[in-house]
Amino acid sequence: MSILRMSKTLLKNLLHGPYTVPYPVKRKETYERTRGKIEISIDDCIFCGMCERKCPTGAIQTDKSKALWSIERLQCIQCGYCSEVCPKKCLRMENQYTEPSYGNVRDEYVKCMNTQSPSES
Amino acid sequence: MSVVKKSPWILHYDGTSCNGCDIEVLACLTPLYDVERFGIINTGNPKHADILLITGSVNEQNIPVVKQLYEQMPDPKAVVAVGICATSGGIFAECYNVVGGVGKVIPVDVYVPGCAARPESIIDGVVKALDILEVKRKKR
Amino acid sequence: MGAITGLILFPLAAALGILLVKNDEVRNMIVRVGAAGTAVLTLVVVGLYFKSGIALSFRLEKAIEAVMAIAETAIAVYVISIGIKYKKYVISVLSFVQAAAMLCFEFTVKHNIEVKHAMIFDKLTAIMVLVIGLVGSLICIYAVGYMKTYHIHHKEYKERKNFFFAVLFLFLSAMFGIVLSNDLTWMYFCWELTTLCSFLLIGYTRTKEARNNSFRALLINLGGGVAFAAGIIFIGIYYKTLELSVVTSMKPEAAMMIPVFFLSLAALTKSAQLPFSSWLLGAMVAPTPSSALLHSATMVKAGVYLIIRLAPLLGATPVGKTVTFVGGITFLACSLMAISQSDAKKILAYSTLANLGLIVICASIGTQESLWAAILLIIFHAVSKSLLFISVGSIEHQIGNRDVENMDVLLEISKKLALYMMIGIAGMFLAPFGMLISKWVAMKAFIDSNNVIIVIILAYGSAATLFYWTKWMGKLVSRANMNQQSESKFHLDEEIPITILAGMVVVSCFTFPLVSKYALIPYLTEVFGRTALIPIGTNDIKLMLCMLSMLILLPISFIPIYKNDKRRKVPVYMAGENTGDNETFYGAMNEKRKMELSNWYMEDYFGPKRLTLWSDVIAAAILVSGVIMMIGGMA
Amino acid sequence: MAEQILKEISANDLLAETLKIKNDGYRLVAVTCTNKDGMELTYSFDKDHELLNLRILTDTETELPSISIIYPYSFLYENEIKELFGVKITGIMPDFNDSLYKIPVKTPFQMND
Amino acid sequence: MNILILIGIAMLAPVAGGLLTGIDRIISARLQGRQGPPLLQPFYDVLKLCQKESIEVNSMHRFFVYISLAFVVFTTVILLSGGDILLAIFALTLGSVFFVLGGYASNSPYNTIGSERELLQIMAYEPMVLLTCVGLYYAENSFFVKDIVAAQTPSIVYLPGVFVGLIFILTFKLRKSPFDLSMSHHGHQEIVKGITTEYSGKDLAVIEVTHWYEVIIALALVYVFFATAAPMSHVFAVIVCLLVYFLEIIIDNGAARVKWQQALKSAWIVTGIMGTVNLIILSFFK
Amino acid sequence: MGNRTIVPFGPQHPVLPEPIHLDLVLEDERVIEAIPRIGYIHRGLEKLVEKKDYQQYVYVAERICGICSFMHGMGYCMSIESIMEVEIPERAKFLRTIWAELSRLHSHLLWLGLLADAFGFESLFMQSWKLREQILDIFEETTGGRVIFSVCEVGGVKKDISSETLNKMKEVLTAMEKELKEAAAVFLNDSTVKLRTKGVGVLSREAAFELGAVGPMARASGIEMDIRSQGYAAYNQLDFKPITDQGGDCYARTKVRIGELFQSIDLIRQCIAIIPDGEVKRKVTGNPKGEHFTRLEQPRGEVLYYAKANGTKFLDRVRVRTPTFANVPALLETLKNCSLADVPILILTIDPCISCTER
Repeated sequence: MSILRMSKTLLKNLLHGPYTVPYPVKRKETYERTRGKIEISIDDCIFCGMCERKCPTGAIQTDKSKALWSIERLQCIQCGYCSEVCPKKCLRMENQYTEPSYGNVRDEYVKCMNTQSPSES
Repeated sequence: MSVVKKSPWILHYDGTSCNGCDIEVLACLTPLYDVERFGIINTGNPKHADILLITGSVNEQNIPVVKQLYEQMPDPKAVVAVGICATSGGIFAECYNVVGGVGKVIPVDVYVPGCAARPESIIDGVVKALDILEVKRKKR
Repeated sequence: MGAITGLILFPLAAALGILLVKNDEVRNMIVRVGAAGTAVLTLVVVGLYFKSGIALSFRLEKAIEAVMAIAETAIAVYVISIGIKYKKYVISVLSFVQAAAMLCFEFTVKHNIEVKHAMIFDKLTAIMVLVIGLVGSLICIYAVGYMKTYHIHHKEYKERKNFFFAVLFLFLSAMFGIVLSNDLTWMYFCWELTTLCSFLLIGYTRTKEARNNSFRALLINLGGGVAFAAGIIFIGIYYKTLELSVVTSMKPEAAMMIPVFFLSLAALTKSAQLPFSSWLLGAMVAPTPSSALLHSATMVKAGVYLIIRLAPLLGATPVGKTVTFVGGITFLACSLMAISQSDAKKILAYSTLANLGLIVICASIGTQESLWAAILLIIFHAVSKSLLFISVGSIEHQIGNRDVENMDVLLEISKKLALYMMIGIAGMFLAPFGMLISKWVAMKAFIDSNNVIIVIILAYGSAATLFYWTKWMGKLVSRANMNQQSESKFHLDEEIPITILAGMVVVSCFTFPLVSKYALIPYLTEVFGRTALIPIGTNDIKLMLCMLSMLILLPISFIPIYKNDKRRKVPVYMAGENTGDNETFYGAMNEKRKMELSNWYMEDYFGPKRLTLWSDVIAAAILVSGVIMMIGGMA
Repeated sequence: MAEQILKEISANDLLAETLKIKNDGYRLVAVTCTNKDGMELTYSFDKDHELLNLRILTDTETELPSISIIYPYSFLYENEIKELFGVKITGIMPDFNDSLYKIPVKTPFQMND
Repeated sequence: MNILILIGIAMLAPVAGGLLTGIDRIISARLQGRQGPPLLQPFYDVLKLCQKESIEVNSMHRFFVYISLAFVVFTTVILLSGGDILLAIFALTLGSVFFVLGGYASNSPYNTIGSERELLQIMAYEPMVLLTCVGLYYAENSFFVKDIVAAQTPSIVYLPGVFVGLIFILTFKLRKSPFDLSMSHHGHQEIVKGITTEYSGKDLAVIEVTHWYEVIIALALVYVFFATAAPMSHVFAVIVCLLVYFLEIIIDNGAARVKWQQALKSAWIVTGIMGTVNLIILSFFK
Repeated sequence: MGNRTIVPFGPQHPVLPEPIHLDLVLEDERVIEAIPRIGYIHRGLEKLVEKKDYQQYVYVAERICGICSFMHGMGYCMSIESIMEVEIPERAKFLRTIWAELSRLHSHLLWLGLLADAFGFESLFMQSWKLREQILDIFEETTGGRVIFSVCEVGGVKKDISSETLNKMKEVLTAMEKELKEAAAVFLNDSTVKLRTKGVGVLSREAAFELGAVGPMARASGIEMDIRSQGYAAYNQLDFKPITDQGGDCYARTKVRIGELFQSIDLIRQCIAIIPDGEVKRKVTGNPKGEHFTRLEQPRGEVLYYAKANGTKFLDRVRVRTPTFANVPALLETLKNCSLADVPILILTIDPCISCTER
């Protein structure tokens, strides 16, 4: 008979104090490789459409005529394939993930002369 | 005083998820993330739940189940679609047996992106759903 | 005096009348009138003699005894002949032995013994008479309605209604005889008469099972009769008396133990205590009114009645201890076995056995407190159990069988019947109701008399009791979500007695302090010669009554809420596979599958297969060790 | 890696071959169906990590016996193939009658789009 | 004045019970290495439930939990006001029976199985509860709590075995693992939420509050073992109660849920050995 | 019979992380009959191969299941590599092995947690998952994802692990081993746990073979069957012997899986000790043509990949036979005559991955 085998571990935990990360207050550190969301340096983009073709879910749209690169955030599976195939290496995997939302999120990036402006619709 | 926001109870249903989001939902309960800090309890029973977390998209056989679970939850209630499959069908959107996002079957309040959705994301999503609960409560 | 004689003779006359009348309607009328008359007579008798009691001696004693001797011989001849006819020779032998012994005794020794009071009517008798008269007459009226439907449902049995009712009334008469008699030979005669009635009623349907069971009942009860006869003869020879009141006032010396042991043995067989209990379970094949009357409310109480009478001689004596433990093992084993039953009448039978066991314990411990509990148990048990039995009888007619599992439809069929059934069940074990009050006092009595083992048996047995009653009740309430209602009528002859009995269950709980004050305390004071105290504090009684009122008021207070209820009704939880009607779900083969819910029976743990043998062996061992202790006490 | 052993047999020999293999102490690993240029069923067996494949070329018209009498646990594979590919496999125990997955389209792997 | 005290008991008991439940949840979380909810979380839960819609499967099954609550409150009041302990236990049993009937009344699969298990649990722990009362009566010659706590020597001196048995079955009463068969506070059970599956909103809140009362009742039973006429003993009794509660939390977190067979067997065997031996020894000295 | 209870169990049920349905026929609590129904997760992703090219399909393969995600990606890549006759770099083989064994660690820890949860031992569940988080941290650090890695590709792996990280990994594992021993002692020695696992769901060696059980399920019944002993990836260079047990009950399965936890840690150590330097991927050009059966050992058991290619970038057919699929008949066998309380334990004991099974 060995009952309460767990108690040693339990008391150890009790003395150690919680292992919990107080999340909204303090974030757990991310790693360099952490895949969060795809960001684009729109200025470098040449709108070749490689990312659009390779994206397994079809989350990315490019429009060469309008100089528009857009991504459906709710379709992106963070596989990073687009950033791998990007010939200009202008797509980059950020550490921070996309925030939850109340509806569809489509981030559009338009290559302007000097500025980039993400707008949400 | 409204306490709806202080004790959200969760019902988790796995649509056609690949388990990735499922285990992340479960990971939220574990010591590292411990959502019980916010009073969140994973009840597993629609009649006790305030928030329905759905992971994975919905397929033919799941439609009545999801509808029924939603139906059996007492008001005010909110639906959180966790993971890309649940929000849009994701990589499986083109499969013959996948209807698409959960939104096609029941009204979804919060979309949590990610493949798989990170526990932090899920917590954020639930917190967002709390505001919706509060609004719905006032409407009643 | 006339009234008391009337009490015995009136049912007898009714029985004769019924036997002779062939017309159904007329006979039913006679039954009703006879039952009502019996009830009225009972009340009259109790009203007349309750206060002071009365002891009777008959001038025509010799003549009465001659009639009895003839009747006794006739019975013996009948029993011996059927024993031979059906090749149950043991029965013939037993019957012959006891008849011969008694006749011998009567013609030799008895002449020298003078019986002063052949009958005594005291407060205990009053209670017993009330129970027999009121419950008995209600059951007789119920039987009118029941038997009508019974023969519609069971065409395969030959209709012998006049015989059935006649035996019922004969039985009532005999039962009155038992509780009124002070002369042991008279009591013995009535005792044998009840055995015969029981035998005849169990065999009513004349099926093979019924015949076998009736013979088993006869065999065991005849065995008890032999013991009774032996006890009487012993007392007659050694103590030169035949009066029960004289016997019980003697000292419990070692030699006295022998007749007491024989009488107790007779009582144990009649009350179906453990090694002898199989007959009562078999008796459930009889039509329900006879189960209600004979096998729960009255006849089996004759045994415990005798033990209560003998209580001053039991107590801490070896025989007393033996009887106590036999009762204890019966209570425990039968409570446990009842869990594994799903046939309603079987549950009731086991529960009856268990409760008789409890009464036997209380009576044989023989303190004032325990006797108080024993007598109250008799009252409450008779009322509640007969209510349950006749309700089950009606339910059987409504739903076609008497499996508890099927009683969930009762709410749809008849809300009233379900309610009465619940009152009956509540009466059997729930807190403010009668049985529990008595159990409480019994427990206190056991502790005060330092019977730890019995206390522990009581604790386990009550827990088991709680289990099987509650799950039955659960079945009764489980279809509350069904709104459709098909009110099927049940016979007025059935409904009236059920309603009255249900009322009696509730009323008896409110009035038990009165019963205690005016009947029990004086009786116990008289028996023990010192003032008895009511074992429950008045404060507690108030709280109890408070609980009872809570129970009664609560449903009423909910009615207004029901009216303007705007709650959303949703289907029950079926893991997401509900088809919407609360009855079915989408099964594995993609079809609608009916959900079924059943109670637990835990056959492997509490089944009679597992427990009967062991408990019988233990009970027999207790009896044997009792004999050894007794002999040891003499030596 | 182990060699790929592939043995082509006719539908009629299936039960006999399977029985032989079973008696040799093999276990069924998988039943695979491919639908390009005609139906192609492959039964894979294993013994001591040795993979043995039996191949049957068939079509949706031909009835094929179920091997669930030899390998009872083949019923899942066969039900699946029957439902998704429309191969007529007869005598599966138990037969789910094309409702193992309850899909909205009939035999999705057989559609030519 | 008297009435005021009774009302006070009825009001304060759930507050204390709720706080204890809150402490329980925090300690449980800490034992598991988690931070745990705020102390007042049980109150938030109940208040939230009151603000929620109460859906139901039929109009009857809710009725039983209210009766159940009424009797549990009744029990608490009797116990804490020094009344008859046996009567209190009977009232408590009545409350439990109604709770079980509520489960049956829904006619829902998991509720019914939960009821069945709850009933089994009652059957498992009832003998020990009764023997506890009997033991106290043996020791102090009274069923009245006020007499028992006014004794010169604490009852624990006479009843160590009974006390151990009581601690064992309190695990049932507090709905703690390994004996939380019928309804568990932990999320994942094979019978969903057991007997409470079909309750929602206010009805569920009532069940929660009932449980708070039951916690107090359970600890009150522990309390009477230690309290005596000496004032300091009451402080000591409170400390013991808290320790027992802590022990129960440890047991809860340190054991798997057992099956009904083992629950019934172990409870009856422990009752049989601890209670019986203790009582028999006591009866020799009487 | 008579007193039967028929209730639905699942698809939505708190003890089931994934939807599966059982019609349970009970007597008291004893299960007389359990009829399963699946199809709640069936997506039809094998057909997706017609729409995604063979390199994109790696991402689909990884999402067959989120628990053995890496193994699915690896198995798929291995079968394509075999068809294309690509020999991947040595270091990539070792990295794949390390990740595979880490996956096994995480999967078994997850399973242990769920098992604890199924028998109502919440703190043990928390403890197991707490340990598992450390593995997830390693995943995130080395691949960037906590559950879905996206590191495998046809021709090798996408990311290398630096030697500092490997050393850190070793330290983490050593520290974890100690804590793991403590938790394992509870699983294997605690009497309440034993009450729930010992003698529950016994599957004899013969029955396990007859029902085609694979993986730990078969190994716990005494069948020494482990595809790793065939030496795919880097396993041929490691010291490896399958862990078996003769018990055949839930306890034996727990024991086997706990044994494999320590074995995995050991295998990773071995890998780290002898991992060669060099490239981690080989450039793959052209399209595959041919067919291949590939088998490897997932945490749940043997998995079989079949790929058939026709020389275009879209494959003809990809077929995955997952271990759970093979273990379902064994599950149904063990469910007979168990107790209702055992149902979740028995379902978990095959370590089900319905999402793999139905694809």
